[in-house]
Amino acid sequence: MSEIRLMKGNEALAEAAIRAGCQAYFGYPITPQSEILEYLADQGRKRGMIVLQAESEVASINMVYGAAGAGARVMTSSSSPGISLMQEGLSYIACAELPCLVVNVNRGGPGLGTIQPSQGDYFQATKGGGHGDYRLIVLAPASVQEMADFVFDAFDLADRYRNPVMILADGALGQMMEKVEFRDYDPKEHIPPKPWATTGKTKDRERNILTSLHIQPEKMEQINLHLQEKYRRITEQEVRYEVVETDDAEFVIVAYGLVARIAHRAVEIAREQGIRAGLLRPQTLYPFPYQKVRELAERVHGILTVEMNSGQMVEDVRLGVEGRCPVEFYGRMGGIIPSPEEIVKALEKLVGKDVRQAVEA
Amino acid sequence: MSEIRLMKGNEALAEAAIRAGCQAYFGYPITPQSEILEYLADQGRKRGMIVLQAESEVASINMVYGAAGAGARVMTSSSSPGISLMQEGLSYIACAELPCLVVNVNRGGPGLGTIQPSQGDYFQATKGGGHGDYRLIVLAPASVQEMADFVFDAFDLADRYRNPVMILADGALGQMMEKVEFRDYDPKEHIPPKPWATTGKTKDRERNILTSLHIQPEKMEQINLHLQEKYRRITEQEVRYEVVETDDAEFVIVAYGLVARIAHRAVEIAREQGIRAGLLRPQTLYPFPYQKVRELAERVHGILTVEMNSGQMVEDVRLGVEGRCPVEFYGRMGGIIPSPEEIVKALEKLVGKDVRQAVEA
Amino acid sequence: MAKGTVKFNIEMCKGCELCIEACPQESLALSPKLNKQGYHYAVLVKDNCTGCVNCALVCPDAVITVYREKKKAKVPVATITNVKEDITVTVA
Amino acid sequence: MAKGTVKFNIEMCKGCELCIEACPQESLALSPKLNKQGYHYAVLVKDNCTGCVNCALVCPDAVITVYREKKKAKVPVATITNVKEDITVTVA
Amino acid sequence: MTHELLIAGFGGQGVLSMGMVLGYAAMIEKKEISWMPSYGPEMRGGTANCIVIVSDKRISSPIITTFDTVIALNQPSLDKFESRVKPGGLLMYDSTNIITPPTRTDLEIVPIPASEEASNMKNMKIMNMIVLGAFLERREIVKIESVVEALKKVLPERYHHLLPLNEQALRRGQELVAMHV
Amino acid sequence: MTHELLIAGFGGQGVLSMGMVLGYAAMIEKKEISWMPSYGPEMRGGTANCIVIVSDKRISSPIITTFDTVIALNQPSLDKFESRVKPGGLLMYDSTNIITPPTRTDLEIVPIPASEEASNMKNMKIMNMIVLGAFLERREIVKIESVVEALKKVLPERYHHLLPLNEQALRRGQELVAMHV
Amino acid sequence: MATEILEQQMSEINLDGMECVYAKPDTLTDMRLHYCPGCGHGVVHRVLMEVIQELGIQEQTIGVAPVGCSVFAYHYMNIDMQEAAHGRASAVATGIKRILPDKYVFSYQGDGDLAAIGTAETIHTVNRGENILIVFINNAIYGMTGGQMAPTTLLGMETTTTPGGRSVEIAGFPMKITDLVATLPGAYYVSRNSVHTPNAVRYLKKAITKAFQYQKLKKGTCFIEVVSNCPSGWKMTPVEANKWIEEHMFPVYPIGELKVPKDK
Amino acid sequence: MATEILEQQMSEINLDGMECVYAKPDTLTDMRLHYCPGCGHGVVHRVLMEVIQELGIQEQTIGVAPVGCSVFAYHYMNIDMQEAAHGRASAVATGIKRILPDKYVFSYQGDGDLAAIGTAETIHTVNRGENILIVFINNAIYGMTGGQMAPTTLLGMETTTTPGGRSVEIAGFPMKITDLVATLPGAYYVSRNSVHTPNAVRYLKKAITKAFQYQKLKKGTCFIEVVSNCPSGWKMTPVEANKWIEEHMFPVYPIGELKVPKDK
Ligand SMILES: Cc1ncc(C[n+]2csc(CCOP(=O)(O)OP(=O)(O)O)c2C)c(N)n1
Ligand SMILES: Cc1ncc(C[n+]2csc(CCOP(=O)(O)OP(=O)(O)O)c2C)c(N)n1
Ligand code: SF4
Ligand code: SF4
Ligand code: SF4
Ligand code: SF4
Repeated sequence: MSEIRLMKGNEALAEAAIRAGCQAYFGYPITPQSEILEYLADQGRKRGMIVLQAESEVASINMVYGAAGAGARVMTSSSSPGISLMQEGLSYIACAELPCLVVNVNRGGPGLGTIQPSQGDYFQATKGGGHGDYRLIVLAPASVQEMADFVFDAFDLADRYRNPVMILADGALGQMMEKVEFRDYDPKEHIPPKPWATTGKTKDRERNILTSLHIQPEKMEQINLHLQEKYRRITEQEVRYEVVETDDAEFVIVAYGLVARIAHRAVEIAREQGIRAGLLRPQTLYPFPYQKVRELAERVHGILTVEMNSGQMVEDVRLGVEGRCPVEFYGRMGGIIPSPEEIVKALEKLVGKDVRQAVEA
Repeated sequence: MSEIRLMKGNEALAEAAIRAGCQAYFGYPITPQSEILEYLADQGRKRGMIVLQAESEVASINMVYGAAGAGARVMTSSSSPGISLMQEGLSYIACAELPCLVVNVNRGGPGLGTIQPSQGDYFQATKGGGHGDYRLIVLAPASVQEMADFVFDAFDLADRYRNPVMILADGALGQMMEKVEFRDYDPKEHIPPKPWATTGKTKDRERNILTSLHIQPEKMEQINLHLQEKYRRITEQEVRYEVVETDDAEFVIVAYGLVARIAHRAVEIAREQGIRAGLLRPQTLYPFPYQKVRELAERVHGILTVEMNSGQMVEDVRLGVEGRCPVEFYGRMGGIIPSPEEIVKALEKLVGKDVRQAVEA
Repeated sequence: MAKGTVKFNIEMCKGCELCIEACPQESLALSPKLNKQGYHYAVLVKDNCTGCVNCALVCPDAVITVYREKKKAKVPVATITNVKEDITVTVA
Repeated sequence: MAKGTVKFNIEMCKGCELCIEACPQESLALSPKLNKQGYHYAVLVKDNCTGCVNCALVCPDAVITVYREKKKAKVPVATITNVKEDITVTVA
Repeated sequence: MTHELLIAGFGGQGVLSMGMVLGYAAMIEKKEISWMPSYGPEMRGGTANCIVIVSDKRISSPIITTFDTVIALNQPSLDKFESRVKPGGLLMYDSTNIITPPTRTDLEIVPIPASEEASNMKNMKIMNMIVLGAFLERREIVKIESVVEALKKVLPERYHHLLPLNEQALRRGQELVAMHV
Repeated sequence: MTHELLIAGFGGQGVLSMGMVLGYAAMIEKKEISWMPSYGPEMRGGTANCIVIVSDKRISSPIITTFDTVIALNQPSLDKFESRVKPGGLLMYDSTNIITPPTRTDLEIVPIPASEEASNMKNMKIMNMIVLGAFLERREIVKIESVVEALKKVLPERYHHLLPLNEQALRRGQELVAMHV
Repeated sequence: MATEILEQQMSEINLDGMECVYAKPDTLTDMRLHYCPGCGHGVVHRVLMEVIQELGIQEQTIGVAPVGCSVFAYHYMNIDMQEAAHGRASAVATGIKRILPDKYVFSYQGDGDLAAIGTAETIHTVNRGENILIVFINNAIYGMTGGQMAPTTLLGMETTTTPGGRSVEIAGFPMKITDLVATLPGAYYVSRNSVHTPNAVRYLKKAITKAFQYQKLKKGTCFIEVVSNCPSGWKMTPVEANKWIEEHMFPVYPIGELKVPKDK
Repeated sequence: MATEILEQQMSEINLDGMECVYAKPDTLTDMRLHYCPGCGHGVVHRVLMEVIQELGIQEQTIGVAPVGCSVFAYHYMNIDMQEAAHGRASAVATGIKRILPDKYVFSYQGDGDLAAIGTAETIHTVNRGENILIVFINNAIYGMTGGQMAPTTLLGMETTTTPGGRSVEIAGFPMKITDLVATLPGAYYVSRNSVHTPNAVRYLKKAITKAFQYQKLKKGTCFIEVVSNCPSGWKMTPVEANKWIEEHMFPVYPIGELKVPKDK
C-alpha cells in the first residue's frame, strides 16, 4: 500500500512518526517546524497518539523524559533556539539512558537570528550542547524521503542503544514538498521490551529507578565509563554515509543535508569542466565517518567541506584527515543557501592551490 | 594596600568582581559555586553592587542581557546544569554583542551527576553549547589567585570585544582556599564608554536597538560575517598559555585548570625518572593555542592530553597537531581528580610506544 | 454638530475597514482603487464628518489625521483628560 | 489509661528530640550513650507509656514501633480512620 | 528539461495551492518536483510566494534566486520579483490587480486580466486556475489533463463538484493568452 | 616538607575552622597552603571534613586520598577515614566521643579526651583548639605562636576577648598528648 | 462615481479655520507596520507612543520587545529598545530597571510569550514588584508562528494545534494570568483593556498613562492586559474579529481594573 | 542511673498481651535517611508511604523525585521512581501520567524546585488539570545548597543570600504559590498541612489519602503543601524549628484546605 505522496518535509517526518508507532509527542511551536506539531495534533490524535502542546521547550523535553521513562516511544521537535533550551534536559536523558527522538529543524542563528535554513547547530548536536560527557546519535536527512525514512531508523537506534537520537534537518527540508514513499513498518516487530521502565513496581522485581544523580565520584565515573563504552559501540556499528563518484576522484567535497544535494550538482558541473570531483555525504553526524574521511584523504589531492555555517563539521573532517591532504572550507550563513556555482568556484580555488603546489614542488 | 589573604576560589572570584567594578550580579544557587552569590549578597551589596537572586538560570542570563544592554558591567555564575539552561540566552547575548562575564564552576555530568570537580563542559564552553555560530572567550584559571586575576581580564576582554566571556573553573578551584592577592585596579580607567547602550534616546542620537533578529538572510549573514571577523581578531590577539620545561622536552602534557597543576607535578616526577617531559597549559580555551601546539608537535615525540572528562580538549590538540606526532589522552570522570602518579604512568605508556616505534624502525 | 474632516495617508492604509465601522456618520468607505501595496484604501465619501476622531483611534496603521473647526480652546479628544475619572468601561 | 510501650531502632535515631517533645507522658529521654552514628538516641525512661503513638508520628526517621494492651478490636491509631471528618486543624 | 518557477501574490489568491497543483501534475507525469513556500513573518503583510521546480533530473536546491518564469498576482510581488526573471524568461501577471506594469524589455511579458475574468465567472477562487492555464499555454511543462487529474487529488472530496469549474478556468486561461499574442 | 592532613567530625565541632586556623598560621610562616572542605549533601548527615596541605613547595592537587595525619572527632569519621592514613602516619581522635577505637597497628594512634576536657573548661567551642594543640605537639608543622596570631585574623573583633581562652585550649591540648606517651 | 469625486476634493481639501485634533505621534516612526490588516498590535503601539509623547518621557523610556508578531516593535517605537528572548522580556526589563532605576521601563509581550514560556519570569517579576510596566497583548493565539493554541485560547476555539477546538482533557483551561498577577503583592496596578472600539482605545490610553505615572512612585509592577485580535489566526475580517472579541473573549476576560492602588 | 536500667529492660521488654499499633511501613525501605536530625522530609516520606501501603497501590504508583534535599527520595520509597531535573518534576510527572493514565503518579518537590525554577511547569501542569498529586514541601529555604533564600522565605528572615533578612526592595514578597494554584480551574483538591505535631501528621495523612482517592476520578490536579522545617538552614534545633513554624510560618502560610471538590 505504499503509494507515492507529495509532502512537506515536516509533514513527512510527522507521518513517519505515526507509522513508527510513536506513542506521544510533546512540543512547542517554532518556525520552521511547527507543521510537525500541527500535523500530529490532527493526524496523530486521530490515530491514537498523545500530542501535547507544552508551555515551553524546557517542559517538552522533560515531559519526554517522563514518558520515555514510562516505557513509551516518544519524541519532541523544535528549531535552534528551542533546542538550546532543551540542553539540560538532553543531558539528563542521555545520562538516564532514555530512548527518544529529538528533531531540530535548524534555522539561522545565533540568537533569534532568522527562520531561514542553516546548519549552525552542528557543534551543539554532535559535541553535546549540554553539560558533561554525553552523545546524541545524530542523523542528517537530505531529502523529504529521508525526513521520513530516518524517523524509523532513529526510533530503532534509540531503543537499541537506550540513547536519545537527534534528526538534524534545516528549514528548507522542513518546508519543501517532494515525493515521498513510506516503508512498510510494523512497530510491534521493532519495539523491544523495556523492563527498566517505571510502570509500577510489581512483586516479581525490584523497584525501577531512573536517575542521573550519582553523588559518589567512583559511581559517577562508572556511569560515565558505561556511557563511553556504549558510544564506542555506536561509533563502531552505526556510521552511515553516501559517496558519489569518489573512486577516481582527485578532489572530494564533504557536505551533509540539503547542502550535499547542491554539492552533488557542483560535482556534476565540475566533472563537465574536467575536474575529477567526488562527494562524501555523512548521513550520521555522530558517529562521524572519520575512517572514510581518512581513507579518502590518503588518495585525493584535497578536500572541500561545504556547510551552511562558519565551519563546524570541517573540524571533524580535519580530525579524520590529520594533515594527509589539504582541507578547505566554504560556507554561507544567516539562512543563505549556497548555489552549485559558488561551490564549484570554491572547488576550483582548491584545485588551483593544488596545481601551484605541484609547480612549487 | 595589597595584602595576601587566604580565600576560597569562589570568594576570591566574587571579591575580584567587586573590585573590577561589576555593577550587578544576577544568579541562582547551585553547588559548588553558591559562595559567589552568597559573598556578593553580603559584601557586594554592602559595597553598592546590585545583587539579585533570580528565579532560575534562564531568568539570570536574561537579566544579564538587559543589564548589560543598559550599559552596566554585569555577571552571572552557575555550574554545569545551570549553564546548560543559559545556552539560549548566551546565544542571544553573543549575537547582540553584549559584554558580560559568565562563570561556570564545572561539576561532574551528564545530568544531575555529581557536585565534584569536572572538566566535562569544555565542548559546551568552547564550541558553543547554544545554537548558531558564536563564540565565548573562555578563560581557565588553575589557582585561587587566577580565580581572582582572570575576573579583571574577563571584564576588560568583554568590553574590548563586546563579547560574553566565560571563566571555566571546577568545583575544587571554587571550594579550596589558597593565598590570594588582589591587583590594584581602577574600573574608571578600564570601563569604556558604551554609546550603543539603551539608556534612553537623547535628542542628539538615533535610538539604540539591541537585537539578534535579522529576518533577511542577507542581513543575518552580514551579522555573522561581522562576528566571525571579530572572532578572527580575538584568536589573533588573545591566545594565552603557560609552558613548563618545554624547551628540551621530548614529551609534552597538555592540560588546563586544576589538572595542569597535577600535570606539573607529574612532569617533575617524570623528569626525576629521566623522561624529558614538559607542560603546556592553555589559559584561554577559546581562543585555543593551536599555533603553540603545532610548534611543539614539530619537535616532540608525543603529546599527552589530560582532562577530567572523556576527551574533549584533546580534539583541539589534534587539530593543532594534524598528525605531526602521536597524541594520547588520559582522563578521569565523574568528579575524580587524577593523581600525579596516574599521569606519569600514562606518560610512560606514551614513551613506551615511542620506544617501540624506534625499535620497529 | 461640529464640522470636521479627515486626511488619509493612503499608502499606509491596509483596507481593514475598522475606521469605516467606527465612523458614527458613515462618512468613510474603501476606494475601488488600490494603493501601491495593493490594498483598497479608506477615503472620506461624505462631507458630514464631525471630526470625532473615532476613526483615527481605531486605525492600526496611524493612517488618519483629523481636523475640526476651531472652537473655544479645546484639548485634543485623543488625550485622556476628557475622560471622567469615574467612568467604567461599558461593553457595547 | 491504656498501657503501652515503645521500641526504638536506636541505630536509626538521630537524637532530634521531637518524640520526647511529642510525648504527653514525658516518658522519653535521650540516652547519655551514643549510637554508632554518634548520636545520643531516644529511649523510654518511664513505665507510664500509654501507646498513644504520638512519638512515632513525629519521628522523621521511622525509629519507633508502638505497642498497646489488647482491647476489643481496634484499628491502628496511625491510620486516618479515627480522625473525625469534621475536625479542622487546630494549631496548639 | 528543468523549469524553475516562482508564483507570488496575496495569501488569499491561492498562490501556494496553484504551485501545489502544478507539482502534483508533474508527479503524475513521473517528473521530479520540488515546491518551496515562503514562510515566516514576511507573510504577516499578507503576501506569499512559492518556488516550483519541475525537472526530469534530480533537483538539488529547492531555493533559488533567479527563475525561468515569475507569475505575479499583486503589485508588491511584481515590484519585488521582476528583476529575478532570467533574461528571455517569462513574466506573467494579473493585469486587473497590477496598475504599474513591468518595465524590463528582455522578457516575454504576459499580462492576464485574471481577477476580472474570475469575477466574470462569478468565483474569485478559480482565479489561480485561470493563471495556471495561461501559464501552461505558454510553457507546457505539464499537460492540462494532468492538472485536472491532480486537482482530484488535491481537492477534498467535498469540493469535487467544483472540478468542472476549475477545468473551465484552466481552459479559459489558455484562451486568454492564445488571444493575447 | 609537606604535610597532608584530614580533619573530620560533626559540623558543629569546628572541624572546618580548625583547618582554617592552621592554614592561616602556615600562611603567616610563609608556607604554601591549601584547604579543601567536603561539600554537598553528604553534609546533610551532619558530618564535615577538610583536607589541609601545608608545604614549602607549590601544592598540586588540594584533593588527595591518603593522609599523613587524620584527626577524627566522631565515630563515623573514624570508621570512614582510619583506612586512609598512610602507614606510619598519625591518627588522632576524640576519645570522649568515640567508643570503638581504631584497630590498625601500623599507625601512631593518639586518643584525646578533648570533649571531656572542653566541658571541664566550660566551653565546648574550644574543643577543636585543644585538638589542634595536641596535633601540633606531635607534628610541629607550625608554631603555636603562629596559631595564636592566626586566631586574631580569623576571629571577628567581637570575639577577641576569647583569644586567651583559645590559647589556653591550645596549651592544654599540648599537655594532654605530652602526658599520654 | 461619488468616491471618485470626493477623492479629488481630498487633495485640495480646504483646512482654513480648522485645527488638527488628532495626528500620529512623532514617537511612532514613519515605517509601515508589518502587521496584518486590522491587527490590534498597531493600535496598542500607537497608544503607547502617544502616552510617552504626551508625558514627554521619550528620552527616559526603554522598551523591551518580545518574540511574537510584535518582535519588530522596535522598528516602530522611536525609543531605545531591547529585543528579548521568547518569554524573557520581563527578566530583561528587570535587568534594565535595576541598572536604571529612574528611567521608565516597559515590556510588551504576547500571550504565548508572557503566559506560556514566560510564566515563571512573569510571576516572579511581578512578585518582586519590579517597578516596570508590562503590556500584555492577549489575542488568544500564537500569531507569529501561524495560529497555534495559546494558553489563553478559549475552550472550543479552533487553532492549528487544536483542530476541532480546544478541549480541557488535552490542553487544559484558558489561562487567566492577569487574575493570577493581580493576586501578587508586588502588583501595584493591574488592568484589562481592549482596542476594539474608539472608547476602548481611550480607556487603554488612560490606563497606560496612569501606569507610567505610577512607575515614578516605585511601588510595584503595573500590568495591563489588552484583549486584542488576530484576524489572520482567527480567520476573520478585522471587523468580524472585533465583534468576536466582545461576544467570546470578554465573557472569559472581562474588561476593567483588577487592582488599583489602595494608597490614593 | 535510671535510663541505664530501663535500657536493659528494653531488650527483654515483655510484649505479652500487647498488640502493635504502629510500625514503619514496608513501602519505606530500611535505608537510613540522609536528612539532618529532625528534618520534616522524613516524616512526609513516611506518611506518603503509609498511605500507599494502606491503599494497597504500591504496584500502581510512580513517584517523581525533585532536585533538592529530597533528591534521594527514591532511596527510601520502595516504588518505581524517576528523578527529575530541578523544577521539572511536574512536567516529568505529566509525561508519565499521559502514558500511564490509570496509574497513580505523584511528584515531591521543595519550594525552590516548585516555586522558583519550576514555576511555569507547576502553574501549567495544574492549569492543564493533570491527574496527579503534587506534594510541595515548603521549608522557606534552599536546604540542599546550603540555606539560600527561597521564594517562600519570610520577610526579615536570615538566609545565606539575605544577610540581615529578606527585604521586599531586593527580593520581593514571600510567594504563596499554593494560593495561586488554588485559583486555577485545573486544581481539584488543594490543601496546606504540616508535620510539626502528632495531630498535624494525622491530618496530612488524611489529606494525602484523599488525594490518591481523588486521582482515580481523573478530575484534576491534587496539590498538597506541607509547611515544614529546615533545622540546619534555619540554624535551630528541631524542637525550636517546629515551634518557629507555628509562630512565624503559619501567619503567612495558614494551615487548612484551600480547595475541596464541589461535586461531593
Ligand atoms: C524559544 C523559542 N520558542 C519558540 C519560538 C517560536 N515563537 C515565536 S513567536 C511565538 C509565539 C507568538 O505568540 P504570542 O506570544 O501570543 O504573540 P503573537 O504573535 O500572537 O502576537 C513562538 C512560539 C521562539 N522564537 N523561541
Ligand atoms: C538547574 C539547576 N539549578 C540549580 C541547582 C542547585 N540546586 C539543587 S537543589 C536546589 C534548591 C533546593 O531547595 P528546595 O527546592 O527548597 O528543596 P530543599 O533542599 O529545601 O528540600 C538548588 C538551587 C540544580 N541542581 N540545578
Ligand atoms: S482603519 Fe486605518 S488601515 Fe484600516 S481601513 Fe481605516 S485607514 Fe485604512
Ligand atoms: S524523633 Fe525519632 S529520630 Fe528523633 S529522637 Fe525521637 S526516635 Fe530519634
Ligand atoms: S498574525 Fe495575528 S497577531 Fe500577528 S500581525 Fe497578523 S493579525 Fe496581528
Ligand atoms: S538541609 Fe534542611 S531540608 Fe535539607 S535535610 Fe537538612 S534539615 Fe532537611
